[in-house]
Amino acid sequence: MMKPVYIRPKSLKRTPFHYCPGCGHSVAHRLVCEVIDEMGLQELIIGIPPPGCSVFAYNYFDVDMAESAHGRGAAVATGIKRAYPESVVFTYQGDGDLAGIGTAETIHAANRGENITTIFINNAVYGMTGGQMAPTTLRGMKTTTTPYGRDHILEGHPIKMSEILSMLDGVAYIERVAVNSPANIRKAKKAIAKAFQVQLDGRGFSMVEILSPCPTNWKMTPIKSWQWIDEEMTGIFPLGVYRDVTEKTSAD
Amino acid sequence: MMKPVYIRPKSLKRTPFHYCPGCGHSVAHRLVCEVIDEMGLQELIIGIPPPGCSVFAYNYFDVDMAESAHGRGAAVATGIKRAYPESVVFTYQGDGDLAGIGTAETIHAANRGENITTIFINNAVYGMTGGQMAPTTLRGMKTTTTPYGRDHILEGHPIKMSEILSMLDGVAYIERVAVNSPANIRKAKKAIAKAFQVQLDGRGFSMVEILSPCPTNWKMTPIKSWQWIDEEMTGIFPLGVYRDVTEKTSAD
Amino acid sequence: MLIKTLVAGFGGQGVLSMGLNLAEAAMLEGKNVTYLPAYGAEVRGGTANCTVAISDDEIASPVASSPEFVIAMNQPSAVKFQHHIQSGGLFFLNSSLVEAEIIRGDIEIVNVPANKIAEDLGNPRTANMVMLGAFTKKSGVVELSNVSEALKHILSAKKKLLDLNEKALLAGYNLF
Amino acid sequence: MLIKTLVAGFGGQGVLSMGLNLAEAAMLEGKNVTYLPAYGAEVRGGTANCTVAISDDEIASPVASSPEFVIAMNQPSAVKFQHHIQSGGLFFLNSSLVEAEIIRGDIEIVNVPANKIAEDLGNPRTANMVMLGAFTKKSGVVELSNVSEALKHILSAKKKLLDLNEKALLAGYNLF
Amino acid sequence: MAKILMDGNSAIGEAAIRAGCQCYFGYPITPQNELTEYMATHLSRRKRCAFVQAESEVAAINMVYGASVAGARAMTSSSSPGISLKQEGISYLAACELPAVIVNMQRGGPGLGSISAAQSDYFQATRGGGHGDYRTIVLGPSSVQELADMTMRAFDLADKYKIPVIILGDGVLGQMKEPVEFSREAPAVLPIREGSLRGAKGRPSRIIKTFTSNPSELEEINWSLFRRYTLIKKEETTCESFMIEDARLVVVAFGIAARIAKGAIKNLRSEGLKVGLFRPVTLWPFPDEPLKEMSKTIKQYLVFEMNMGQMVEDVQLALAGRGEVAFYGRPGGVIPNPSEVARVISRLYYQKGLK
Amino acid sequence: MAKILMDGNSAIGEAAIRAGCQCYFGYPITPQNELTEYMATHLSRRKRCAFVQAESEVAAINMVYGASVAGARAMTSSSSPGISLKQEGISYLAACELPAVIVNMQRGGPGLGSISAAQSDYFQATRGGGHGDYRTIVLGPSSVQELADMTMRAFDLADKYKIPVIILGDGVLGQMKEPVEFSREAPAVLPIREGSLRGAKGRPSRIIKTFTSNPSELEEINWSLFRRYTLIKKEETTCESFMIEDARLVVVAFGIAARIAKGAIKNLRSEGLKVGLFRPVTLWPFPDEPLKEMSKTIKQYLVFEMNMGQMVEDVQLALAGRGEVAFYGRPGGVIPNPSEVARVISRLYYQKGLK
Amino acid sequence: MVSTELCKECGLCIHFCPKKVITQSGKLNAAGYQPVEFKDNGDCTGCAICAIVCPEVAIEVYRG
Amino acid sequence: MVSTELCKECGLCIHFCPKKVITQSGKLNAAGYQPVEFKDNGDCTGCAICAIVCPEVAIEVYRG
Ligand SMILES: Cc1ncc(C[n+]2csc(CCOP(=O)(O)OP(=O)(O)O)c2C)c(N)n1
Ligand SMILES: Cc1ncc(C[n+]2csc(CCOP(=O)(O)OP(=O)(O)O)c2C)c(N)n1
Ligand code: SF4
Ligand code: SF4
Ligand code: SF4
Ligand code: SF4
Ligand code: SF4
Ligand code: SF4
Ligand SMILES: [Mg+2]
Ligand SMILES: [Mg+2]
Repeated sequence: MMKPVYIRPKSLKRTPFHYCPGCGHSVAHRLVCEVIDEMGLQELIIGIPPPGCSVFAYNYFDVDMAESAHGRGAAVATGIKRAYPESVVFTYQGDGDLAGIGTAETIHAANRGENITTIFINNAVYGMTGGQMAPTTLRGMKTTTTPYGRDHILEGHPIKMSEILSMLDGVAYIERVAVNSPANIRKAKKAIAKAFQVQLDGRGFSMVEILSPCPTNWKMTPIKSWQWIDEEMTGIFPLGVYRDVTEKTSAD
Repeated sequence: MMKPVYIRPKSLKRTPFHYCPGCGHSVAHRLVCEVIDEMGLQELIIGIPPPGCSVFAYNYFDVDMAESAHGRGAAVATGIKRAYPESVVFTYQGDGDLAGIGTAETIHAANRGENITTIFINNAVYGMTGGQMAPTTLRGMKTTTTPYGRDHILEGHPIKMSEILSMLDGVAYIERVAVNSPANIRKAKKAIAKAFQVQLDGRGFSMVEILSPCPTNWKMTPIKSWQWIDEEMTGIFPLGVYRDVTEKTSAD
Repeated sequence: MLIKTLVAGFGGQGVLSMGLNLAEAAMLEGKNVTYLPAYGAEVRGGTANCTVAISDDEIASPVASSPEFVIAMNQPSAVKFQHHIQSGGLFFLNSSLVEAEIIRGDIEIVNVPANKIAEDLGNPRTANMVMLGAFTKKSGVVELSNVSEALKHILSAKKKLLDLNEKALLAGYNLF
Repeated sequence: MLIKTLVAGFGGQGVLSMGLNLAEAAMLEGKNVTYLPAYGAEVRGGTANCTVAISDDEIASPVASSPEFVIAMNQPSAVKFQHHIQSGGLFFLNSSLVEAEIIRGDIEIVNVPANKIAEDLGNPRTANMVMLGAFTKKSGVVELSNVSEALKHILSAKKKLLDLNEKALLAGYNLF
Repeated sequence: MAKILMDGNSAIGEAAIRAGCQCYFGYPITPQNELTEYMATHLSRRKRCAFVQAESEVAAINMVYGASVAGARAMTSSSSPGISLKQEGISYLAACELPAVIVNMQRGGPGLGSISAAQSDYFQATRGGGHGDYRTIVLGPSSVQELADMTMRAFDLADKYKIPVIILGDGVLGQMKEPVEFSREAPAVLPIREGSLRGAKGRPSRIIKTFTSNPSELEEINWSLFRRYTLIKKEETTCESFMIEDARLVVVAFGIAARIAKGAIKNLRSEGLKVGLFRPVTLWPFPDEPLKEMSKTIKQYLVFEMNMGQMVEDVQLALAGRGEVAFYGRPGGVIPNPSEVARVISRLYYQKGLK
Repeated sequence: MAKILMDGNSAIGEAAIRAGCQCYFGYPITPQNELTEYMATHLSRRKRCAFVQAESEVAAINMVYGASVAGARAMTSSSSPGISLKQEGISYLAACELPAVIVNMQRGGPGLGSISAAQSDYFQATRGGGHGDYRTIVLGPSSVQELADMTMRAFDLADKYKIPVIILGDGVLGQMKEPVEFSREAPAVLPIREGSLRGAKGRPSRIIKTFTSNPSELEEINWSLFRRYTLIKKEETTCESFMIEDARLVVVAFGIAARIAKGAIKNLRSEGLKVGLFRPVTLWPFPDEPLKEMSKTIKQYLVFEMNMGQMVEDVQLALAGRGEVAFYGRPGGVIPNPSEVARVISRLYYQKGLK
Repeated sequence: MVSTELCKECGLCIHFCPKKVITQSGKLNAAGYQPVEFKDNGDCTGCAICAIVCPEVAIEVYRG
Repeated sequence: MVSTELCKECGLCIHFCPKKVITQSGKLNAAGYQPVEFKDNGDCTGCAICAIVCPEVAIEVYRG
């Protein structure tokens, strides 16, 4: 008899993804679904997808989901969790969404220690709208709104949300991972599981920042884009645990 | 002949303040005016007062001033400075304004390294609207919206803007001072002068956070409120220089 | 019958609770009543005031542009509001603090040395109750019994203060 | 005269630049023209398409619900758009990639083995120009000279590519 | 139950709690702070309830959205500038068919304006200040008692039609105290709406969304909203008339202005002028049928608003030329007194030769 | 100058630069990204000019406010949901009498909706989606050429009347390319508005503000705004008529819908139907006088909008019962073709016995 | 030295004056506050601490 | 093992497979991509690395 080594997670609908070939959103979706299955959360969880490439996430996750206004995921999740504390609530947000327009909502939800989990997809661009600069865009990187390369004097610096949010007392757990290699993907999954566990334990705000390839807007092949994360992104956005109130040490 | 040791600054109009007795806004106004006079900025500077107790700041500062929408001072200042880089631009903002509704605007202006100066009045409450909880309200503190004392589990933790903003690469200078004693008032003035100098030198975003008494909403006498800053506030909001790119060391 | 009363003074003088007390008393009498504090809430300091309208009929507007009665607890209020009173109206002055000359001849002035009496009673903070007592007697707009009933309700959380305030109320009432 | 042409295919096949080239050519002829890309911009992958309307008169709508001409560069487009063509219209198929059976009898089908020809010319990426050449000849909607003039303008920044594309254009044009 | 002397803002808070409001999300702004503070005191520690002072009005309305997604009765409140910031969120609520109660205690002027009472947000409330085709039910209270009653009605309407309901009050109503009586006790068990998201236990997973890449699909959603709006118009339109039977001139006013106008009209009646009052209680749906009916006999109208002329358009639309419409407006936060309004009415009355 | 084939969004950008626009502040949203990107490419490194991709639409409109405070010609753009977020800022601009140009490339539906073209923000634009009594000038372009021309006009009007001007376009206009010609060259020296804040050198210091604790003062400000609005109405109302001389039925439509209607009307004319088109070009001020005039001879109107019925109210207000108004609407982002519209027109034409 | 109209009776100058030469005047000003007074007993050093702490800028210090 | 309809030709499985047992199939699927193929030459260890990296969840791995 054939023993399954890897099969499609149950909470991932059988719909083909609309994402571009090699896109990190697809991997992130699958990982979240695997964790949902393994932790038995499918009937408990409510997800908040954002405007962004992942706007149709509800077509893939077979769990209760509600669209949110751009950047307001953390506020919407706050509303759900306060109204129904027994639920498990996660937001799924892009970097434009979370670190741009949603800066205030994210910071204050974290500061209040809202007992929610945020899956934060950092792909250094606004994917859905066609590759504009994101708050996380690297210096010198060309995007459709930084055609001359992001000049930090005029256009600012890449913003490091995991580092900033880790300063807030309401935050229980923050880790930055990447979905660009088998090893990193495994670590990412562990981080997601940990983040949900932190929520189940009522410890406060948890977030997993996922460095995620966007081959289309980076104008790279999928393989090159996966490599580029190691070559360029992790230098600015180092991987690791930024805050973990469940551990004595906060080292990786 | 009588030699003046202390006289009213020229850029401070002769209108009596509408602030409550012992209010820190009054002191902060005067200090900014003294610096404007001493640095010769009166004909160069544009100020942005907020909705808040200091909404009428334009009645006191004898310089060009424009009202801003609540929380948007940094965005308005960005607009002015980008349109007219020769000007010296400062925002004057309360803690509800800057650390609450204006979180995103403040963080992103700082991150872009906008060459503006922010005078940030932290009085741990929403003064103008009658003493509601501010993002900076201390744990356990009673306000009209935390009648049982701020409970960090439900209502979050006091947020430390100087610490957070100091993590951003666009920031040139941030210091936290207090206006609650002759010595601290002198230091506060120095910090304000330094912040404007940083702007004149084109170094980027500068901010002075001023711990400022609000006797009315703290329900204390003026003297008690000035003492309370040393007794309670500075423990949570330690005074000192948080970032200074003009110095090799960043110690106070 | 529609009677509007404006109460004005410094922030700390208890003018709002005076107005509230009056309004509650009228409510106890089954009257229609509105109570409107002036909410210069976004600006501090200076004077506070409130308007109480009492009527057998529905009350159109809680705002008083020309009140029948005005109580001025301090000098600036006396100066400011003397022009608002309806012709023939009563002007209650806290004569302990008000020195202004009143220039209108078509209104009746009632001097009440509220602070002085309150101090004599041993608690200067009850000047407002002294004034309310005097107002109750002179205006006749509500019954004294209802005013004290209302006072009991308002001070239900601070029973200790009740006696002091009742005493001041009576002292004011018995002035005339 | 109002002629609408819809060009459809995979994202990378250059269908948008084909449409743009056609539109510019029409503009050079002094015609009224609109070019409208389908902007499913918030969703990636799948097909791209655009509509070009050319007219002597003002153009009411840049959208084509029943275009006179349709160019299908790939199989999904051929399947999807065959039902949109106006009765009597021309259906240009990239026969190198399209295998679908066309079930409508009231339209004329023009098979252009665009990829094949482009590969034969040594550059598979110019299949779109082969198709545009064939379209220019068969549709008669614009002059070949204007199409190449427009091509020059479009490729003004990438002169190196011009020759290749011109060659492909001609190859398509000379197919019929 | 005995009457209590209560300010309008607090009365809304108490009424909301009694209507089963489970979640309140607010942000301070004058003249509605008493409501936020009432909820901080009375809702924040209530069992299974939640009070959050949000970081902004934008956050507050999106928290309401979240709570409504989870099926709770939820509320927010603000005043004019803060309501402007909620427009995107209100549009999302309407689009996703999520009930919510939104209180706007209007203040004067555009911009930061004044903190006095005004009626300048009528257009914004009744025409959808947010983007897209949508409507919200808009209630126009004119006393503290009505604030209490309408708050309860607002929660019921919101749930019944899955629609956001706006209570369009003003600074005076919020600040003034009047005797008030509450018609219900707080429910023992908080109502949770059917069809909400509570985790997909024992049922297929649910999606709440509006986005689509297919305009026809969205068109169908819009039409279905529209059909619901038509139903609401038919079922829920409310208005009040006063002394219109023999009136030769009718004043049309809502909210606090209607109350002032009523006082003016009483005085004028005692002088023999045949004037009446028509007061829309639901501002959307606007009661145009009764006005149409009235226009058969009454030809002269005066619209009085504390703004520069907004509801007057709805009156004109309802009358469609079948009556003459004059306008008297006071913008910016000025609250005219009944005798000023009476002067305007009587001037018009004589000008038009109605005597 | 030769014509260039250009998409509407880019054409606005180029026209703005030629109108002396010094500052652009934007935030990405479909279907207007090409404008933001055009400015990133062509304005960001231009001498004395500034381009900032703001962190949000709220920030962008407040940056515009700042630049306008400093006297620069400033612009922002967005699409429906983003425009909702700008409502508070627009209200402040209007209140402080600050010129600004705001582009709304409308998309479908409330909420997140669709990214297709729609006209659902007409109410929001013409009635002031923000709080308080204020108006903005609203222009309704229907071709890429008009987008370019109106952008220049918008900057001129904004400065002339110290008022925010909204260009109410839609997704199709923004995305489509058409030949376009620019009537001006970019100015050598950028215009700086008189009376702006540039530091109080050699003059008393200036204040720009709206807040006041005195409602009468605010009322006076509101009245003075109102007088300016009346002047704008008188001076700047623009409209276009097509074949209305002998028409028995007139279609009223704006923007892209007007263009589609015109095509339909041409076809119907060739079939002998006497139909014409009336197209408001300024949506506020709405051209009601020409409609009133027209109603003397033409009694049947059909309003066609890509929404559920918004401008139709302005038509009804203008006609005030002097004509019959039918409505045809397509909400949510559906763009009907001229023949569908023609069918609706001809059905009405025959129903009403106009043949 | 002290502007009685500006003073709001906060008492900070009294509190901080190292020489304790400032006191309550006991009189009322137009705003209803009791402004402070300067006891000119020669102890004043002109250190201006009073002016530095005075929120109302009610104090100007001159040395003669 | 590989769902040809889901595969988007990204090549990541080919790149990461330690045994290099996955190749391009050269055929087109309905979406216009050329899905990969599994060369069943016995080298596959069932390590599932291909499945872990496949963004499309186009690969399921069974060991038998
Ligand atoms: C209020 C508002 N502004 C703008 C948009 C347009 N918009 C949709 S998604 C998006 C950003 C997408 O970037 P990101 O959050 O990084 O997600 P990604 O697509 O990269 O995954 C924007 C600007 C919107 N829908 N709503
Ligand atoms: C959009 C908006 N929301 C709310 C308000 C009301 N408001 C005015 S000032 C203020 C906060 C004041 O607190 P803070 O910024 O700390 O200043 P302070 O008065 O304490 O100096 C608020 C909430 C407003 N004017 N605009
Ligand atoms: S644009 Fe980028 S983020 Fe969006 S689906 Fe494509 S690869 Fe993924
Ligand atoms: S309320 Fe507080 S901050 Fe405001 S003026 Fe009074 S003391 Fe100062
Ligand atoms: S100058 Fe110094 S010593 Fe003199 S009164 Fe002031 S604080 Fe006292
Ligand atoms: S510090 Fe200034 S305001 Fe305070 S008591 Fe002294 S003089 Fe008066
Ligand atoms: S299971 Fe491992 S060895 Fe087998 S094909 Fe996949 S990656 Fe290669
Ligand atoms: S990783 Fe998946 S999608 Fe990519 S080529 Fe392999 S099977 Fe296809
Ligand atoms: Mg992104
Ligand atoms: Mg404060």
